[in-house]
Amino acid sequence: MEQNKIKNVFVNGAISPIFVGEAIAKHTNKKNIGAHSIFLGQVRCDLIENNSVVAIHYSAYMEMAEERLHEIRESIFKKYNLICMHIYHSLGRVEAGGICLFVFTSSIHRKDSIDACTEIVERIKNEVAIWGKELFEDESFVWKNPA
Amino acid sequence: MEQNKIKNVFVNGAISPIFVGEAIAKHTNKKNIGAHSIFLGQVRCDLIENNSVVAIHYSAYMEMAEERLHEIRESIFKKYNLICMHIYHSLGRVEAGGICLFVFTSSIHRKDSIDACTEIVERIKNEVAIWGKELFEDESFVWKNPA
Amino acid sequence: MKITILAFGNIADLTGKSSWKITCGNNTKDLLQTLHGEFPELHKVKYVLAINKKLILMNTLLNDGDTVALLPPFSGG
Amino acid sequence: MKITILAFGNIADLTGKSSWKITCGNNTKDLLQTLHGEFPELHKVKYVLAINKKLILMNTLLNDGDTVALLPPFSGG
Repeated sequence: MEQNKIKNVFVNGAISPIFVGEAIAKHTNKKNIGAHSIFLGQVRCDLIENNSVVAIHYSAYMEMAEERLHEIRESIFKKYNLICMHIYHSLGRVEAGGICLFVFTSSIHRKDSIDACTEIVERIKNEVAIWGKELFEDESFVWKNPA
Repeated sequence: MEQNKIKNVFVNGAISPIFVGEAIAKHTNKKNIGAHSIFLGQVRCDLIENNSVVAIHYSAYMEMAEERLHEIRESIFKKYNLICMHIYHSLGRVEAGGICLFVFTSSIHRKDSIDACTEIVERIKNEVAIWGKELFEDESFVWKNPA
Repeated sequence: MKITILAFGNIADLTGKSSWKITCGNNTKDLLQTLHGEFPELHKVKYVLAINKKLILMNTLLNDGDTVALLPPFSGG
Repeated sequence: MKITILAFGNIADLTGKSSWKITCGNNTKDLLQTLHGEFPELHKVKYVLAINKKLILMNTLLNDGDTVALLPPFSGG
Protein backbone atom coordinates (compact mmCIF):
# COMPACT_ATOMS: atom_id res chain seq x y z
CA MET A 1 0.00 0.00 0.00
CA GLU A 2 1.22 3.49 -0.78
CA GLN A 3 -1.37 5.62 0.94
CA ASN A 4 1.02 7.12 3.47
CA LYS A 5 3.62 8.34 1.04
CA ILE A 6 3.59 12.06 0.38
CA LYS A 7 3.07 12.31 -3.34
CA ASN A 8 4.14 15.07 -5.62
CA VAL A 9 1.14 15.65 -7.87
CA PHE A 10 2.06 18.82 -9.74
CA VAL A 11 4.09 18.75 -12.94
CA ASN A 12 5.37 21.79 -14.82
CA GLY A 13 3.77 21.95 -18.25
CA ALA A 14 2.33 18.99 -20.16
CA ILE A 15 2.56 15.39 -18.94
CA SER A 16 4.39 13.42 -21.65
CA PRO A 17 2.96 10.17 -23.08
CA ILE A 18 6.40 8.64 -22.46
CA PHE A 19 6.03 9.41 -18.76
CA VAL A 20 2.67 7.57 -18.81
CA GLY A 21 4.30 4.57 -20.51
CA GLU A 22 7.10 4.55 -17.92
CA ALA A 23 4.59 4.75 -15.06
CA ILE A 24 2.84 1.67 -16.47
CA ALA A 25 6.16 -0.17 -16.88
CA LYS A 26 6.98 0.36 -13.18
CA HIS A 27 4.05 -1.92 -12.28
CA THR A 28 5.15 -5.05 -14.13
CA ASN A 29 6.91 -6.26 -10.96
CA LYS A 30 3.69 -6.00 -8.90
CA LYS A 31 2.45 -9.49 -9.60
CA ASN A 32 -0.85 -9.16 -7.72
CA ILE A 33 -2.15 -6.43 -10.04
CA GLY A 34 -4.76 -7.63 -12.54
CA ALA A 35 -6.23 -4.33 -13.72
CA HIS A 36 -5.02 -0.79 -14.39
CA SER A 37 -7.33 2.14 -15.13
CA ILE A 38 -5.98 5.36 -16.54
CA PHE A 39 -7.67 8.67 -17.21
CA LEU A 40 -5.91 11.39 -19.18
CA GLY A 41 -7.19 14.92 -19.58
CA GLN A 42 -6.04 16.56 -22.82
CA VAL A 43 -6.22 20.28 -23.66
CA ARG A 44 -8.78 20.86 -26.41
CA CYS A 45 -8.44 23.44 -29.15
CA ASP A 46 -11.97 24.74 -28.48
CA LEU A 47 -13.43 27.48 -30.59
CA ILE A 48 -14.92 30.18 -28.33
CA GLU A 49 -16.60 33.04 -30.20
CA ASN A 50 -14.45 32.34 -33.27
CA ASN A 51 -11.23 32.39 -31.26
CA SER A 52 -9.19 29.15 -31.01
CA VAL A 53 -7.79 27.99 -27.68
CA VAL A 54 -4.07 27.44 -28.26
CA ALA A 55 -3.15 26.47 -24.67
CA ILE A 56 -4.39 26.41 -21.08
CA HIS A 57 -2.40 27.98 -18.26
CA TYR A 58 -3.04 26.18 -14.95
CA SER A 59 -2.60 27.75 -11.53
CA ALA A 60 -3.42 26.39 -8.08
CA TYR A 61 -3.72 27.33 -4.45
CA MET A 62 -0.94 24.82 -3.86
CA GLU A 63 -1.16 24.26 -0.10
CA MET A 64 -4.94 23.84 -0.17
CA ALA A 65 -4.87 21.68 -3.31
CA GLU A 66 -2.25 19.37 -1.83
CA GLU A 67 -4.19 18.98 1.40
CA ARG A 68 -7.37 18.09 -0.48
CA LEU A 69 -5.54 15.70 -2.81
CA HIS A 70 -4.18 13.95 0.26
CA GLU A 71 -7.71 13.63 1.68
CA ILE A 72 -8.96 12.27 -1.65
CA ARG A 73 -6.14 9.68 -1.72
CA GLU A 74 -6.91 8.55 1.83
CA SER A 75 -10.65 8.22 1.27
CA ILE A 76 -10.27 6.43 -2.08
CA PHE A 77 -7.83 3.91 -0.53
CA LYS A 78 -10.39 3.30 2.23
CA LYS A 79 -13.30 2.88 -0.17
CA TYR A 80 -11.69 0.68 -2.85
CA ASN A 81 -9.37 -2.30 -2.74
CA LEU A 82 -6.49 -0.66 -4.60
CA ILE A 83 -2.86 -1.69 -4.90
CA CYS A 84 -1.59 1.61 -6.36
CA MET A 85 -2.84 5.11 -7.06
CA HIS A 86 -1.00 7.90 -8.89
CA ILE A 87 -2.27 11.39 -9.66
CA TYR A 88 -0.48 14.03 -11.73
CA HIS A 89 -1.76 17.48 -12.74
CA SER A 90 -0.05 20.12 -14.82
CA LEU A 91 0.76 23.63 -13.67
CA GLY A 92 1.69 26.44 -16.05
CA ARG A 93 1.16 26.36 -19.79
CA VAL A 94 -0.05 23.24 -21.63
CA GLU A 95 -0.48 23.53 -25.41
CA ALA A 96 -3.64 22.20 -27.10
CA GLY A 97 -3.13 18.43 -27.57
CA GLY A 98 -1.02 18.19 -24.41
CA ILE A 99 -1.96 16.07 -21.40
CA CYS A 100 -2.83 18.04 -18.24
CA LEU A 101 -4.20 15.31 -15.93
CA PHE A 102 -3.08 11.71 -15.39
CA VAL A 103 -4.96 9.48 -12.95
CA PHE A 104 -3.74 5.89 -12.63
CA THR A 105 -5.26 3.22 -10.37
CA SER A 106 -4.36 -0.47 -10.08
CA SER A 107 -6.16 -3.33 -8.35
CA ILE A 108 -6.53 -7.09 -8.27
CA HIS A 109 -9.91 -7.08 -10.04
CA ARG A 110 -11.11 -4.52 -12.56
CA LYS A 111 -14.09 -3.03 -10.72
CA ASP A 112 -11.96 -1.38 -8.02
CA SER A 113 -9.50 0.30 -10.39
CA ILE A 114 -12.25 1.45 -12.80
CA ASP A 115 -14.57 2.89 -10.13
CA ALA A 116 -11.73 4.48 -8.15
CA CYS A 117 -10.27 6.14 -11.25
CA THR A 118 -13.63 7.63 -12.23
CA GLU A 119 -14.28 8.92 -8.71
CA ILE A 120 -10.81 10.49 -8.41
CA VAL A 121 -11.30 12.37 -11.69
CA GLU A 122 -14.69 13.72 -10.56
CA ARG A 123 -13.32 14.77 -7.19
CA ILE A 124 -10.28 16.52 -8.67
CA LYS A 125 -12.51 18.53 -11.01
CA ASN A 126 -14.94 19.46 -8.23
CA GLU A 127 -12.86 19.78 -5.08
CA VAL A 128 -9.29 20.75 -5.87
CA ALA A 129 -8.24 24.43 -5.97
CA ILE A 130 -6.91 24.52 -9.54
CA TRP A 131 -7.87 27.01 -12.25
CA GLY A 132 -7.38 26.88 -15.99
CA LYS A 133 -7.00 30.01 -18.11
CA GLU A 134 -7.77 29.40 -21.78
CA LEU A 135 -5.31 31.29 -23.96
CA PHE A 136 -6.32 32.32 -27.48
CA GLU A 137 -4.38 32.84 -30.70
CA ASP A 138 -4.71 36.62 -30.39
CA GLU A 139 -3.24 36.55 -26.84
CA SER A 140 -6.58 37.27 -25.16
CA PHE A 141 -7.81 34.75 -22.59
CA VAL A 142 -10.84 33.52 -20.69
CA TRP A 143 -11.01 31.63 -17.38
CA LYS A 144 -12.14 28.08 -18.04
CA ASN A 145 -15.64 27.09 -16.96
CA PRO A 146 -15.81 24.16 -14.55
CA ALA A 147 -16.49 20.97 -16.54
CA MET B 1 -14.23 8.73 -37.05
CA GLU B 2 -12.46 5.40 -37.33
CA GLN B 3 -15.34 2.98 -37.03
CA ASN B 4 -15.05 1.63 -40.55
CA LYS B 5 -11.36 0.80 -40.46
CA ILE B 6 -10.55 -2.87 -40.08
CA LYS B 7 -8.53 -3.03 -36.91
CA ASN B 8 -5.96 -5.60 -35.98
CA VAL B 9 -6.71 -6.43 -32.36
CA PHE B 10 -4.47 -9.41 -31.68
CA VAL B 11 -0.87 -9.01 -30.58
CA ASN B 12 1.65 -11.82 -30.09
CA GLY B 13 2.70 -12.02 -26.45
CA ALA B 14 2.56 -9.15 -23.96
CA ILE B 15 1.56 -5.60 -24.90
CA SER B 16 4.50 -3.35 -23.98
CA PRO B 17 4.03 -0.23 -21.84
CA ILE B 18 6.06 1.64 -24.49
CA PHE B 19 3.44 0.69 -27.08
CA VAL B 20 0.76 2.17 -24.78
CA GLY B 21 2.78 5.38 -24.44
CA GLU B 22 3.20 5.58 -28.22
CA ALA B 23 -0.53 5.01 -28.76
CA ILE B 24 -1.24 7.95 -26.44
CA ALA B 25 1.34 10.14 -28.22
CA LYS B 26 -0.41 9.58 -31.58
CA HIS B 27 -3.41 11.51 -30.27
CA THR B 28 -1.71 14.81 -29.45
CA ASN B 29 -2.57 16.08 -32.94
CA LYS B 30 -6.29 15.42 -32.43
CA LYS B 31 -7.13 18.78 -30.96
CA ASN B 32 -10.80 18.03 -30.25
CA ILE B 33 -9.99 15.25 -27.75
CA GLY B 34 -10.44 16.29 -24.11
CA ALA B 35 -10.45 12.89 -22.39
CA HIS B 36 -8.75 9.52 -22.79
CA SER B 37 -9.71 6.39 -20.85
CA ILE B 38 -7.44 3.39 -20.78
CA PHE B 39 -7.94 -0.05 -19.31
CA LEU B 40 -5.05 -2.49 -19.06
CA GLY B 41 -5.40 -6.12 -18.06
CA GLN B 42 -2.25 -7.49 -16.40
CA VAL B 43 -1.46 -11.18 -15.79
CA ARG B 44 -1.54 -11.90 -12.04
CA CYS B 45 0.77 -14.32 -10.28
CA ASP B 46 -2.18 -15.99 -8.54
CA LEU B 47 -1.64 -18.79 -6.09
CA ILE B 48 -3.96 -21.68 -6.93
CA GLU B 49 -3.72 -24.64 -4.52
CA ASN B 50 -0.17 -23.62 -3.57
CA ASN B 51 0.93 -23.40 -7.18
CA SER B 52 1.97 -19.99 -8.59
CA VAL B 53 0.76 -18.83 -11.98
CA VAL B 54 3.87 -17.87 -13.96
CA ALA B 55 2.13 -16.99 -17.23
CA ILE B 56 -1.13 -17.17 -19.15
CA HIS B 57 -1.33 -18.61 -22.65
CA TYR B 58 -4.15 -17.03 -24.67
CA SER B 59 -5.88 -18.68 -27.58
CA ALA B 60 -8.90 -17.54 -29.61
CA TYR B 61 -11.40 -18.65 -32.19
CA MET B 62 -9.95 -15.90 -34.35
CA GLU B 63 -12.62 -15.52 -37.04
CA MET B 64 -15.44 -15.49 -34.50
CA ALA B 65 -13.57 -13.20 -32.09
CA GLU B 66 -12.80 -10.69 -34.84
CA GLU B 67 -16.41 -10.66 -36.01
CA ARG B 68 -17.66 -10.00 -32.49
CA LEU B 69 -15.03 -7.35 -31.82
CA HIS B 70 -16.18 -5.60 -34.98
CA GLU B 71 -19.79 -5.70 -33.75
CA ILE B 72 -18.68 -4.34 -30.36
CA ARG B 73 -16.80 -1.48 -32.04
CA GLU B 74 -19.81 -0.57 -34.18
CA SER B 75 -22.27 -0.60 -31.30
CA ILE B 76 -19.98 1.36 -28.96
CA PHE B 77 -19.41 4.02 -31.63
CA LYS B 78 -23.20 4.28 -32.04
CA LYS B 79 -23.87 4.50 -28.30
CA TYR B 80 -21.14 6.94 -27.23
CA ASN B 81 -19.77 10.13 -28.74
CA LEU B 82 -16.21 8.86 -29.26
CA ILE B 83 -13.41 10.28 -31.35
CA CYS B 84 -11.15 7.19 -31.20
CA MET B 85 -11.28 3.61 -30.01
CA HIS B 86 -8.42 1.09 -29.92
CA ILE B 87 -8.53 -2.49 -28.64
CA TYR B 88 -5.56 -4.85 -28.34
CA HIS B 89 -5.53 -8.36 -26.87
CA SER B 90 -2.60 -10.74 -26.49
CA LEU B 91 -2.37 -14.19 -28.03
CA GLY B 92 0.17 -16.78 -26.93
CA ARG B 93 2.19 -16.60 -23.76
CA VAL B 94 2.15 -13.56 -21.45
CA GLU B 95 4.33 -13.74 -18.32
CA ALA B 96 2.91 -12.66 -14.94
CA GLY B 97 3.23 -8.87 -14.77
CA GLY B 98 2.72 -8.53 -18.52
CA ILE B 99 -0.17 -6.65 -20.11
CA CYS B 100 -2.67 -8.81 -22.02
CA LEU B 101 -5.49 -6.34 -22.78
CA PHE B 102 -5.37 -2.67 -23.79
CA VAL B 103 -8.61 -0.74 -24.32
CA PHE B 104 -8.26 2.94 -25.23
CA THR B 105 -11.14 5.36 -25.85
CA SER B 106 -11.03 9.11 -26.51
CA SER B 107 -13.79 11.70 -26.53
CA ILE B 108 -14.51 15.40 -26.22
CA HIS B 109 -15.88 15.12 -22.67
CA ARG B 110 -14.88 12.54 -20.08
CA LYS B 111 -18.18 10.69 -19.60
CA ASP B 112 -18.17 9.15 -23.07
CA SER B 113 -14.61 7.83 -22.94
CA ILE B 114 -14.99 6.49 -19.38
CA ASP B 115 -18.33 4.73 -19.93
CA ALA B 116 -17.33 3.36 -23.34
CA CYS B 117 -14.03 1.98 -22.00
CA THR B 118 -15.78 0.19 -19.13
CA GLU B 119 -18.42 -1.29 -21.43
CA ILE B 120 -15.85 -2.50 -23.98
CA VAL B 121 -13.89 -4.31 -21.24
CA GLU B 122 -17.04 -6.02 -19.93
CA ARG B 123 -18.10 -7.05 -23.42
CA ILE B 124 -14.67 -8.42 -24.35
CA LYS B 125 -14.62 -10.56 -21.19
CA ASN B 126 -18.17 -11.84 -21.74
CA GLU B 127 -18.62 -12.06 -25.49
CA VAL B 128 -15.32 -12.64 -27.26
CA ALA B 129 -14.10 -16.18 -27.99
CA ILE B 130 -10.76 -15.98 -26.16
CA TRP B 131 -9.45 -18.45 -23.59
CA GLY B 132 -6.67 -18.13 -21.05
CA LYS B 133 -4.66 -21.11 -19.84
CA GLU B 134 -2.92 -20.44 -16.52
CA LEU B 135 0.54 -21.98 -16.54
CA PHE B 136 2.18 -22.97 -13.25
CA GLU B 137 5.79 -23.16 -12.11
CA ASP B 138 5.72 -26.96 -12.26
CA GLU B 139 4.51 -26.88 -15.89
CA SER B 140 0.98 -28.00 -15.00
CA PHE B 141 -1.88 -25.73 -16.09
CA VAL B 142 -5.52 -24.90 -15.50
CA TRP B 143 -8.00 -23.17 -17.82
CA LYS B 144 -8.78 -19.73 -16.46
CA ASN B 145 -12.21 -19.14 -14.98
CA PRO B 146 -14.21 -16.34 -16.56
CA ALA B 147 -13.78 -13.16 -14.48
CA MET C 1 -24.42 -34.18 -43.02
CA LYS C 2 -20.67 -33.59 -43.28
CA ILE C 3 -19.73 -31.11 -40.56
CA THR C 4 -16.40 -29.56 -39.54
CA ILE C 5 -15.93 -29.54 -35.78
CA LEU C 6 -13.72 -27.00 -33.99
CA ALA C 7 -12.82 -27.45 -30.31
CA PHE C 8 -11.26 -24.81 -28.04
CA GLY C 9 -9.80 -24.51 -24.53
CA ASN C 10 -10.40 -27.46 -22.23
CA ILE C 11 -12.73 -29.06 -24.82
CA ALA C 12 -9.78 -29.48 -27.20
CA ASP C 13 -7.77 -31.03 -24.34
CA LEU C 14 -10.61 -33.49 -23.79
CA THR C 15 -11.17 -34.42 -27.44
CA GLY C 16 -7.43 -34.46 -28.14
CA LYS C 17 -7.88 -32.45 -31.36
CA SER C 18 -9.02 -28.99 -32.32
CA SER C 19 -10.42 -29.50 -35.82
CA TRP C 20 -11.91 -32.53 -37.56
CA LYS C 21 -14.72 -33.69 -39.86
CA ILE C 22 -17.75 -35.64 -38.67
CA THR C 23 -20.79 -37.24 -40.31
CA CYS C 24 -24.06 -36.83 -38.37
CA GLY C 25 -27.79 -36.11 -38.64
CA ASN C 26 -29.28 -32.82 -39.79
CA ASN C 27 -29.53 -30.99 -36.47
CA THR C 28 -27.33 -30.03 -33.51
CA LYS C 29 -29.13 -32.34 -31.06
CA ASP C 30 -28.17 -35.28 -33.26
CA LEU C 31 -24.62 -33.94 -33.67
CA LEU C 32 -24.23 -33.70 -29.89
CA GLN C 33 -25.38 -37.31 -29.45
CA THR C 34 -22.73 -38.40 -31.92
CA LEU C 35 -20.03 -36.32 -30.18
CA HIS C 36 -21.02 -37.46 -26.68
CA GLY C 37 -20.88 -41.05 -27.93
CA GLU C 38 -17.30 -40.54 -29.04
CA PHE C 39 -16.24 -38.33 -26.05
CA PRO C 40 -18.29 -39.29 -22.97
CA GLU C 41 -16.39 -36.72 -20.87
CA LEU C 42 -18.16 -33.92 -22.73
CA HIS C 43 -21.01 -34.50 -20.26
CA LYS C 44 -18.83 -33.13 -17.47
CA VAL C 45 -17.86 -29.81 -19.00
CA LYS C 46 -19.61 -26.57 -19.79
CA TYR C 47 -19.72 -25.33 -23.36
CA VAL C 48 -21.93 -23.73 -25.99
CA LEU C 49 -22.13 -24.24 -29.74
CA ALA C 50 -21.58 -21.84 -32.60
CA ILE C 51 -22.60 -22.69 -36.16
CA ASN C 52 -20.51 -20.80 -38.71
CA LYS C 53 -19.37 -18.40 -35.95
CA LYS C 54 -22.91 -17.66 -34.68
CA LEU C 55 -23.82 -18.79 -31.17
CA ILE C 56 -26.90 -20.99 -31.01
CA LEU C 57 -29.08 -21.43 -27.95
CA MET C 58 -31.44 -24.26 -29.01
CA ASN C 59 -31.56 -27.24 -31.35
CA THR C 60 -30.77 -25.93 -34.83
CA LEU C 61 -30.82 -27.43 -38.34
CA LEU C 62 -27.44 -28.13 -39.91
CA ASN C 63 -26.40 -27.81 -43.53
CA ASP C 64 -23.79 -29.85 -45.32
CA GLY C 65 -20.38 -28.15 -44.90
CA ASP C 66 -21.30 -26.20 -41.75
CA THR C 67 -18.61 -25.52 -39.17
CA VAL C 68 -19.68 -26.20 -35.59
CA ALA C 69 -17.47 -24.92 -32.76
CA LEU C 70 -17.50 -26.23 -29.19
CA LEU C 71 -16.84 -23.19 -26.99
CA PRO C 72 -16.09 -23.37 -23.26
CA PRO C 73 -16.81 -20.19 -21.24
CA PHE C 74 -14.72 -17.28 -22.56
CA SER C 75 -11.90 -16.10 -20.32
CA GLY C 76 -10.08 -13.39 -22.24
CA GLY C 77 -8.87 -10.11 -20.78
CA MET D 1 -8.03 41.84 12.91
CA LYS D 2 -5.04 41.65 10.60
CA ILE D 3 -5.84 39.18 7.82
CA THR D 4 -3.84 37.95 4.83
CA ILE D 5 -5.94 37.83 1.66
CA LEU D 6 -5.16 35.49 -1.23
CA ALA D 7 -6.93 35.87 -4.58
CA PHE D 8 -6.97 33.33 -7.42
CA GLY D 9 -8.13 33.04 -11.02
CA ASN D 10 -10.38 35.83 -12.29
CA ILE D 11 -10.60 37.28 -8.75
CA ALA D 12 -6.89 38.10 -8.84
CA ASP D 13 -7.40 39.72 -12.28
CA LEU D 14 -10.15 41.86 -10.75
CA THR D 15 -8.27 42.88 -7.57
CA GLY D 16 -5.01 43.33 -9.46
CA LYS D 17 -3.04 41.41 -6.82
CA SER D 18 -2.92 37.88 -5.49
CA SER D 19 -1.74 38.37 -1.87
CA TRP D 20 -2.05 41.31 0.52
CA LYS D 21 -2.81 42.26 4.15
CA ILE D 22 -6.06 43.83 5.28
CA THR D 23 -7.45 45.16 8.57
CA CYS D 24 -11.11 44.33 9.21
CA GLY D 25 -13.67 43.23 11.83
CA ASN D 26 -13.70 39.85 13.51
CA ASN D 27 -15.86 37.87 11.06
CA THR D 28 -16.03 37.05 7.36
CA LYS D 29 -19.22 39.08 6.79
CA ASP D 30 -17.35 42.16 7.93
CA LEU D 31 -14.28 41.22 5.88
CA LEU D 32 -16.42 40.87 2.75
CA GLN D 33 -17.97 44.32 3.32
CA THR D 34 -14.48 45.78 3.51
CA LEU D 35 -13.35 43.94 0.36
CA HIS D 36 -16.48 44.82 -1.61
CA GLY D 37 -15.95 48.46 -0.61
CA GLU D 38 -12.49 48.38 -2.11
CA PHE D 39 -13.38 46.19 -5.14
CA PRO D 40 -17.03 46.80 -6.11
CA GLU D 41 -16.70 44.38 -9.06
CA LEU D 42 -16.52 41.47 -6.59
CA HIS D 43 -20.34 41.68 -6.60
CA LYS D 44 -20.37 40.45 -10.18
CA VAL D 45 -18.30 37.29 -9.79
CA LYS D 46 -18.80 33.91 -8.19
CA TYR D 47 -16.43 32.80 -5.45
CA VAL D 48 -16.21 31.06 -2.08
CA LEU D 49 -13.97 31.71 0.92
CA ALA D 50 -11.43 29.48 2.62
CA ILE D 51 -9.97 30.36 6.04
CA ASN D 52 -6.55 28.78 6.52
CA LYS D 53 -7.24 26.38 3.60
CA LYS D 54 -10.67 25.25 4.88
CA LEU D 55 -13.75 26.15 2.85
CA ILE D 56 -16.40 28.00 4.83
CA LEU D 57 -20.07 28.11 3.96
CA MET D 58 -21.46 30.73 6.38
CA ASN D 59 -20.33 33.78 8.37
CA THR D 60 -17.32 32.68 10.44
CA LEU D 61 -15.25 34.31 13.19
CA LEU D 62 -11.74 35.39 12.23
CA ASN D 63 -8.56 35.32 14.30
CA ASP D 64 -5.67 37.68 14.01
CA GLY D 65 -3.20 36.34 11.45
CA ASP D 66 -5.73 34.19 9.56
CA THR D 67 -5.31 33.69 5.82
CA VAL D 68 -8.53 34.10 3.83
CA ALA D 69 -8.57 32.96 0.21
CA LEU D 70 -11.06 34.13 -2.44
CA LEU D 71 -11.68 31.11 -4.66
CA PRO D 72 -13.56 31.20 -7.96
CA PRO D 73 -15.10 27.90 -9.16
CA PHE D 74 -12.37 25.28 -9.63
CA SER D 75 -11.61 24.30 -13.22
CA GLY D 76 -8.70 21.87 -13.07
CA GLY D 77 -8.42 18.66 -15.06
